[in-house]
Amino acid sequence: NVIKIATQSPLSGPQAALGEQIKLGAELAIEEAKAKFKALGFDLVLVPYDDQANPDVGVANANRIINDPDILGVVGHLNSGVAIPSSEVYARVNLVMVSPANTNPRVTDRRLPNVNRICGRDDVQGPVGAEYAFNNLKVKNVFVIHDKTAYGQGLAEEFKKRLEALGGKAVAFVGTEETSNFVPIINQIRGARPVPELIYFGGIYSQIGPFVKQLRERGVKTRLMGGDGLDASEFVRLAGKENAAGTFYTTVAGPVSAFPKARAVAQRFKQKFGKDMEGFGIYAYDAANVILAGLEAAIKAAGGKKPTREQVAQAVRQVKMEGLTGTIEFDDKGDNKKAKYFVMQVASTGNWADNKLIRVIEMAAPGAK
Amino acid sequence: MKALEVTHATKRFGGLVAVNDVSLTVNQGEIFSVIGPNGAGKTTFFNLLTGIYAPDEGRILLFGKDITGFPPDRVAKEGVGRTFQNIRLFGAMTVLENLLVGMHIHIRVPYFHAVFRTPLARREEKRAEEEAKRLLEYVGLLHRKDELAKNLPYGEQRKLEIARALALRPRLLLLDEPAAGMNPKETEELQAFIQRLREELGITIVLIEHDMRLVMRISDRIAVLEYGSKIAEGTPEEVRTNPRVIEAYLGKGAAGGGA
Amino acid sequence: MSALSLLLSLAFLALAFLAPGALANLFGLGALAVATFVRLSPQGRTLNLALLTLAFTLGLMRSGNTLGLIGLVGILVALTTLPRIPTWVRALLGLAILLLSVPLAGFANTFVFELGIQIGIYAAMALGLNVVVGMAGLLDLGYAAFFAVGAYTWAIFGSEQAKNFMQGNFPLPGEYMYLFMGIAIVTTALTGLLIGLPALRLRGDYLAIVTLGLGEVVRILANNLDHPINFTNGPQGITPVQRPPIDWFRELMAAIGVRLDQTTDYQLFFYFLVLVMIGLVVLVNLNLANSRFGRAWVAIREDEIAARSMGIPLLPTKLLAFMTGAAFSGVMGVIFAAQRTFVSPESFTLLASITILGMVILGGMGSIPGAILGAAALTILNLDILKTFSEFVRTSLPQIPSQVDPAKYERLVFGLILVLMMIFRPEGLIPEKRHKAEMEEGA
Amino acid sequence: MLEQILTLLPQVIFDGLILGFVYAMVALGYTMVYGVLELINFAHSEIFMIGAVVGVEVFRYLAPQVENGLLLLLLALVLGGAVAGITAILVERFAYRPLRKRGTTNRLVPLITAIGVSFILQDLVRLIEGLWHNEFFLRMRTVEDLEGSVELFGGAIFAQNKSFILMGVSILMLVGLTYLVNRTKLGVAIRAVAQDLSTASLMGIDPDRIISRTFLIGGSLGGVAGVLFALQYTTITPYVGFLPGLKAFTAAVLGGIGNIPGAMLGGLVLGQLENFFGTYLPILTNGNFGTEYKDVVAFLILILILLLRPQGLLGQVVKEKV
Amino acid sequence: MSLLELKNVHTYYGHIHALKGISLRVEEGEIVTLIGSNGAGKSTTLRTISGLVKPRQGEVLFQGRPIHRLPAHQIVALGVGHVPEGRRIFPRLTVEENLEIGAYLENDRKVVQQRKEEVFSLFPRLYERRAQKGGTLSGGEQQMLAIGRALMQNPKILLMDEPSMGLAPVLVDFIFEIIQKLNREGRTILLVEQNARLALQIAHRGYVLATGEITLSGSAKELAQNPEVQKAYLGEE
Ligand SMILES: Nc1ncnc2c1ncn2[C@@H]1O[C@H](COP(=O)(O)OP(=O)(O)OP(=O)(O)O)[C@@H](O)[C@H]1O
Ligand SMILES: Nc1ncnc2c1ncn2[C@@H]1O[C@H](COP(=O)(O)OP(=O)(O)OP(=O)(O)O)[C@@H](O)[C@H]1O
Ligand SMILES: CC(C)C[C@H](N)C(=O)O
Ligand SMILES: [Mg+2]
Ligand SMILES: [Mg+2]
Repeated sequence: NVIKIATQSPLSGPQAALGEQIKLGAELAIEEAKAKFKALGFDLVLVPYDDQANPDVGVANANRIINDPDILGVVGHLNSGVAIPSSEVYARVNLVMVSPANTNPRVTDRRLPNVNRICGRDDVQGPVGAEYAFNNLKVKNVFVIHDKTAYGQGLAEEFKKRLEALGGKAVAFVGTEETSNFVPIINQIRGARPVPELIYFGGIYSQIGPFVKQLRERGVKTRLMGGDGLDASEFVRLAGKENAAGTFYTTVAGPVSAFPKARAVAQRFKQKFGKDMEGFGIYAYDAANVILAGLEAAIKAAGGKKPTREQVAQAVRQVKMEGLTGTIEFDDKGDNKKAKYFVMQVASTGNWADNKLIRVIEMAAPGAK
Repeated sequence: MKALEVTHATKRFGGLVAVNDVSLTVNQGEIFSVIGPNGAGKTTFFNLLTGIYAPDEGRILLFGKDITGFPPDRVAKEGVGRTFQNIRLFGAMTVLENLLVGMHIHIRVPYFHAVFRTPLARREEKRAEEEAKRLLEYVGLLHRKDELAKNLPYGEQRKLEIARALALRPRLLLLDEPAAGMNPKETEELQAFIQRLREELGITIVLIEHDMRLVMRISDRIAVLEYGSKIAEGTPEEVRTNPRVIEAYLGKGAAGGGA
Repeated sequence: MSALSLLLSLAFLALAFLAPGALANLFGLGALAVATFVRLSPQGRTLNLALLTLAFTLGLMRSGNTLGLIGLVGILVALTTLPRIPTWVRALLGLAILLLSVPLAGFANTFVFELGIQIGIYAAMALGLNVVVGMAGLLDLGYAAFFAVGAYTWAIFGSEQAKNFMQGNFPLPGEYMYLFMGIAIVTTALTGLLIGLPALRLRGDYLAIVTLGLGEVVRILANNLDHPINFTNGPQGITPVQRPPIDWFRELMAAIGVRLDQTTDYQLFFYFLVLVMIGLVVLVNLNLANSRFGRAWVAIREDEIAARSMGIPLLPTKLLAFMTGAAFSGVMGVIFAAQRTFVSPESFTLLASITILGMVILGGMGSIPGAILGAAALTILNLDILKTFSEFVRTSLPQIPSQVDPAKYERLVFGLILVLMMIFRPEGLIPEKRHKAEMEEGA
Repeated sequence: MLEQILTLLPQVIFDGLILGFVYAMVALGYTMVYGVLELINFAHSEIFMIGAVVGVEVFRYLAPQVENGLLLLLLALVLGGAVAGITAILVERFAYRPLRKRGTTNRLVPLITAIGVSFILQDLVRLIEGLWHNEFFLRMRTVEDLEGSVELFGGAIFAQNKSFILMGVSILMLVGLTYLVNRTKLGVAIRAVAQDLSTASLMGIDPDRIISRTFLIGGSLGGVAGVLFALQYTTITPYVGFLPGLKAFTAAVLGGIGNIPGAMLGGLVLGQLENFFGTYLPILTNGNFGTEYKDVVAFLILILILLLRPQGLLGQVVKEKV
Repeated sequence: MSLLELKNVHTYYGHIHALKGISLRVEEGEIVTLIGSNGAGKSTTLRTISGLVKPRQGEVLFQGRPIHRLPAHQIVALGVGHVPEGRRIFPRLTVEENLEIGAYLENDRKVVQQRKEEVFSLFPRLYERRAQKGGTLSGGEQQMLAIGRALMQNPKILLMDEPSMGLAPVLVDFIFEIIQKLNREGRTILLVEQNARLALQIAHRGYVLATGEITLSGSAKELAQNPEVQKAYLGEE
């Protein structure tokens, strides 16, 4: 009698570094729960899927996933742009999804009963960044760039909205999918009037890293800020230590150091996989545990039999537990009732763990009843 | 009536004047030959008639209608069929299909009828096939109808090319060196065939050919081109004895005397 | 020989019953190979194929192993291509496979439906491209653009997307999908006209690069027309897209005793819909091939100058081929959007165009069963075999370092298959006579 | 608006030139192979990528040893060109030659093969780099000597030294190649094989050898271009070849395929178009249409040019003689 | 030892059995002609000799040495020149380049120059057109170029495939004169011709081919007088 939990995240390609964290975090949680479920009479199996950070692939995988009746839950995705359409597919069969990383409001605002997340939302993260920029960094004119994904564009819009509400100005708002030649955009920045004091980039490190490198090489010194997409040590490598240093970013998945309880788990993680556990690994670990908790409850409710997907989805929505990242409890939309937001600055040492934690904010998701 | 009236036709390629102010007329029902040295512009002249090139100057009238500058497909619709100096069959199609392509403009099936193969489409297709078979029988290729064109021996390919041109139901047939690559015996058969076309179908025929025996026997009249210009025109006898033609084309020894 | 073959088939039947699964199916594929390639009497072959059909179906029902689906496709191919099988056998077995075996297998493993539908969609498109490339010889590297236009035609109006730029009650109800299949024919044919008018004036490989470019233009437009006015929702794609209501279908099925649940109802419906579409597309393909238009296309491909001298106008004839192919693709795009409920520009990349082209070439240019087989092979390969293999490796061999995880190298495998196929069987799996002749031309 | 455009213009043109030279160099490889085999060698973009990867690796390993930045670059160019050239030869030998020997006349078969080869090369490089350094993104090491920059025309142009190197090398390559193809026996042989392979062999030419050399030359040009590309744009991946490759082929068509100065011109024109519209579209359209439409505009212009000059900018009209 | 000898050669195109055991020989200094109707296999015989197609069975000996396994370009290097059917001029090379490519194997520029001059003196027309692209020449001009190009190789034996096809009568006479002249200068020639009458007039010996087999052979005189040959290939006189 087998129960499978799937993960979906990019395991190959540019964002694999983060996607892998999700898979491994979930894997650790499931390994640790195997014995317990064996006792309940079920073999717990993890099936990782590679969505390549591509909505099309994500949806194709989702179609495969829903056709495997043993899969009762999904941990994923990394990218909101993939999570949104894929979750529509899961919703057709009430397959529960718990996201460790998707921050776009639409993920939960559609009120699908099967979709939940434990991380924060961009309609908080963006404003947090905007307020820090306007109030603390004292910048008025910002050149806003986004990567045209649901995540990047959404975040950049939220940032811009709050910035302008505060009295700042977005001197430009441009989207780009470019990955190697940023010269046209850099020229736009150089020619922008009024002269921007900050560049805000809603996107992922794989794109922002090379961008920053080319930007600095061409002598543009304007400060830079990004969102949780920057939260990966790869950023430093791609941008170069000197160029990355001082970059501000907000994130929803704090570093291990921010979660005392995570330390022990991070050690086991390192032992088992030979890699450091980063923020999204921790969140994925929690996300998997949320599903497992719901699953356990559903099995009990079904009298020890294998529960239906619908039962599991309902049970997950009811879960209340203490995870590594704090209390996890979903509101009526599937958002975590209280999520954490962090403002960070990249250290000049080149070591990601040295990044400066500027402030932490804990907040309820907007719009929940 | 005149089948073909060409007045002052000229075609240049860069600096080269391939056809230079050529005027000639072909009467209905005639077999008319165009001869001349290699590179004289004979094939180019055909290409002007069939719209493959537009003339730089001059006019072309077909049975009184001005077809100057028409593209090849419209010239074909006006009833001009042709063969090519280097055979251009649809090699990967069967003999029968080659003919059906030749009949393209005579198969009146609108697109939507073809898509759904309506009774009208079926009827037309059947009729066309019958006609194609009759034509094949006429040229003696019926037994080959399902073979791929490129698998035919050279001589039969030439015949098929003529048959395909006939499928167009042409009023004017242009043949570019039909006897090239044929041995004398095959050439004799070809001669008989061309004569039959004129007699039985009443088609006007214009012929380019280097085989003087064939040309002299078959033609009603002959025009001679050299360096793009017409240097002589007349009956076989007149042309054969024209010193300029002998000099430029026939050569002293041969002088068509072999015929 | 025939005794051996029969024995193999029977052994497979037993296996399918006793120990169904990947191994049994591999054995079955072997038996199928024997049954098709060995010299057999017509009766012997018929019997064999029938037995194998039974066995594959049984195996699929009992284990859901999708390799069995390949076996069924293989039998279909054998039925359409092998000589001397009575027509009624072909028809009967073919219908049994399509209408009984696949659905039965689908109820055991709903992924079979998913595969069947995707195969069907791609097969229909491959057949459309076959008109363009196979018949008319026009090298179109932007074919997915039409698929995109079809898919977006319905996705925009069958979702809330249309609200972004016009008044009205969106999404339109699902039954409008049928209407939009017709509309998509028009929109894609018009797109074909728009792309074709400039592109088809060019020759050979220029056409390839221009269609490729224009295909990319369509994708870039889909990717970026989210501002200033949001038509396409950009890279995020459109979801959810409405599906037609199928209460009538559920009732109909219930009436013949088939009970459907939420995982199978739409799958079965779309499966049948796609079957009907393929039937239509094949019919149209055949009709056109044997019409003056089909012959004109081949003639143009063979020799443009000669074709024109037969009174065939070049541009209109090519445009007709281009638009016909486009329309096929457009209709399937609508079905694709509805079946998947999600449309994004990523489905319409150059890779998609190339994959469809690969299906046509792999199957054998110009060959109708070839296009279908090519579509089946590549779709199963992409959606199933490579993925199953990945899953197998990820779950059973977790100690493999993640960099060499074979699952990450799907493209490598795909590339290898393409290259090896082209080197060892360039004429395709089921070559069409005419193209085979062309392949042998060179000395 | 006009003022905004004008102040940036020198910079935009300069940057367009750099991009254009990259396209031009890659386009040369396409055009040469196309010229000989009438094959769109899609795998050429991967040859380019391999050059870039080799460049990164040479810098990674030799930068500590080799003090002189220019020497280091020279080494990278030579090695990158060599490895790419050899890869090109191998691809020809094992993927295209078997097709030729079979006498396949269908144009699509080699095309599909080329695409397959592309996939194989991309993933092979990814595999190797994954095992070697566990990296997907490869970053070009920064070497001080090559990093300087100057401001020209009173600051109107910010130019990096490496950009001048890039331009210099590509001009050298164009001149060399033009000489090779038009003036040497190898050049005439290449053209002869291109026009009629079997008759060329009747002249005592070994077509296989000529084709190999063509691939070698085109491949090493691509490889050199790759090294320079990596130097200029610093971050590469196994998939980095795809887009520049596509554009370079477009450039080759634009210039008149098979024509060497044409490929160069096409590359330069395309580089200018892309950079110009990439920078100015938002300004020109008031922010409604952004940088992302640069390829659309470039393609539409390509089509326009082809409609007016079907043979490409410098291509010759080859009318079939009937 | 004959200069060229074919022993029981079988050649196929796919499934088509084009040559069914051809045996023939050409002695140094001879003009030998092959005649036969369309599709008899004349061109295939020449193509087999020069290595463009490979025989499946049998041997081709040149100066006693088997050459049927060599690739075409190596056979050329031994001194076999081939004027192919349909001329096969390189259309986008100039007349001069076409000639130069003929002397591809000759590395001495002076020798090449000298041969080029010889060809030009043989065909002054080519000199007039030396900068023109081969593809735009007329049929006859192309034929001259094809012969000239083969002469640039300075071959020991010249295989000529229907050199008179499509030529004006004056030119036919001219080409045949050239052939005889080349022969007088010591070149061996294997000539394929539809114009059997003329071919037999200038040849020393001849072979008659029918559907891939040699049906008759003998001195040119004998063949010309053979009633079967007359009936089948010479037409009524
Ligand atoms: N497309 C073209 N471009 C340039 N020159 C051309 C073209 N077509 C023909 N010519 C030139 O025009 C002249 C006439 O050629 P054409 O083919 O008409 O000769 P022809 O009389 O048919 O000769 P032949 O008897 O050898 O076939 C030749 O000098 C030829 O080189
Ligand atoms: N490339 C090819 N592919 C297939 N069959 C061929 C090919 N070339 C020639 N053949 C066939 O081989 C046979 C001999 O042809 P070949 O060209 O040698 O004849 P030929 O005597 O030169 O005739 P012709 O006088 O027409 O030139 C013919 O039946 C022909 O159809
Ligand atoms: C890793 C993050 C960049 C993911 C992002 N928060 C998203 O929702 O797409
Ligand atoms: Mg001519
Ligand atoms: Mg011959």
